[in-house]
Amino acid sequence: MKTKLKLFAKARDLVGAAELELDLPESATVADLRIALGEHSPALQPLLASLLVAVGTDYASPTTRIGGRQDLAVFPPVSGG
Amino acid sequence: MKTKLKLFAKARDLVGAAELELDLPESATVADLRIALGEHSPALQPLLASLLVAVGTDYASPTTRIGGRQDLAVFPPVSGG
Amino acid sequence: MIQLTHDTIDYTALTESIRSNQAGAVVLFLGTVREMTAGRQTVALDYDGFPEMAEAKLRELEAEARSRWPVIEAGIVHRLGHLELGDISVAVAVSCPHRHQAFDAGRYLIDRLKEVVPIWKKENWSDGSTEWVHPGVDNNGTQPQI
Amino acid sequence: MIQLTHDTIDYTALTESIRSNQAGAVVLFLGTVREMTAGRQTVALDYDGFPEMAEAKLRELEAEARSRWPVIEAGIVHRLGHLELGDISVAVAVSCPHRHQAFDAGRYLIDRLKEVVPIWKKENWSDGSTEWVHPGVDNNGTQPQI
Repeated sequence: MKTKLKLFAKARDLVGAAELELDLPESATVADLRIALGEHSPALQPLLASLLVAVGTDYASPTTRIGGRQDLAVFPPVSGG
Repeated sequence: MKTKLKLFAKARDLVGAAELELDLPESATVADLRIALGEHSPALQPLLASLLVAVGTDYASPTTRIGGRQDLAVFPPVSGG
Repeated sequence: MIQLTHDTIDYTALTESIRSNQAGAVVLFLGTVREMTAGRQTVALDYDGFPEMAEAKLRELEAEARSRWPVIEAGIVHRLGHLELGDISVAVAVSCPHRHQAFDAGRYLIDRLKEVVPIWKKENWSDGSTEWVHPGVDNNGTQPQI
Repeated sequence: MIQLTHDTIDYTALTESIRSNQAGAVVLFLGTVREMTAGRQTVALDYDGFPEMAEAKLRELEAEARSRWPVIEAGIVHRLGHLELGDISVAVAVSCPHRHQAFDAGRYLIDRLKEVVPIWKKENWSDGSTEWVHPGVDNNGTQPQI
């Protein structure tokens, strides 16, 4: 299923895009997204393990199903303040 | 010896004056001042044990000699802020 | 007041908005762009953010603070975009009946903000290089050895 | 800036005076006149002070804070005279490289101010009575039973 996600900060720079569309099964979890992202953008590889995933405005847990969602965001650890 | 002191807050109100002159021997300490103050102004009696004494801009220790000083201040516990 | 802005933060307006006759204490925290970090010289910072989620998380943090301390009013403003040395990146203001409550609540809000609010800063070092700050991820983007 | 004043405290000017490119954190504390204290309603406070000694003690407190934390700049302004509900009685501002230093130094300064600086407040209760606040001394001026 078409799955849309926003990228921020270094993740966006490494992918070279602010948004991305991946094809994921509906049952796909955060772990599956990580694998798919690494295959789509090998430049993300070194950042992959530390990437955070949000669904809507909440952090996704590792088991959250995210396949087909249009409101995902993927980003490295935050550093505001 | 003529000993001058300023009074503040409730101590001033109870004595009814902002400054006071007492006759104290040169060897008089803070404890002696307390006794002399209580005799001079019986209204101060209930506050006497908690009064603080300053010489110049420093708190006096119980053994500081204060007889004859012109730069004494006497006041109850502080409550600024 | 929960706000993200690209403009200079008006911390006086924020502070006035959280003052109250019910409060004896106001604590304001300002984060400002510091020149030296671990011996390296910064000339500017760029802040990126995910606005919808950042605002939602800031509202959650305010609710968390209210559940822990008798907060009368609280406000958080975070700036995004390009900031020069000394500029204010974030302002947290809180009013409480007593001072230790206000200090604790203010510290909690900025500590938690730095943990969960999706905002990121990029260092512009004096040697001309730039670098995203991602705690726990080293400069090459690899996970640090533990 | 160490100052006693009978005028409204300009905490923005105080805060601007302690900001620095060397600081990543600014903490401002404001004490404000609270309406309710232990269930009693205040309508105003009168602050009395011993100015020369108060200023000397505030300078000592600033020096103490600098000896304990890497304070870049610090300032304390205390108001004297008649204050209405919500008015600011004291402002403490401090800048440090990191935020926990600034929170700790700011809290230390206001805690110590309340212990040692010769300033006193008189409550003007809503029932028309007035009362000096002298911690450790009860309302009749006698020492409390321990």
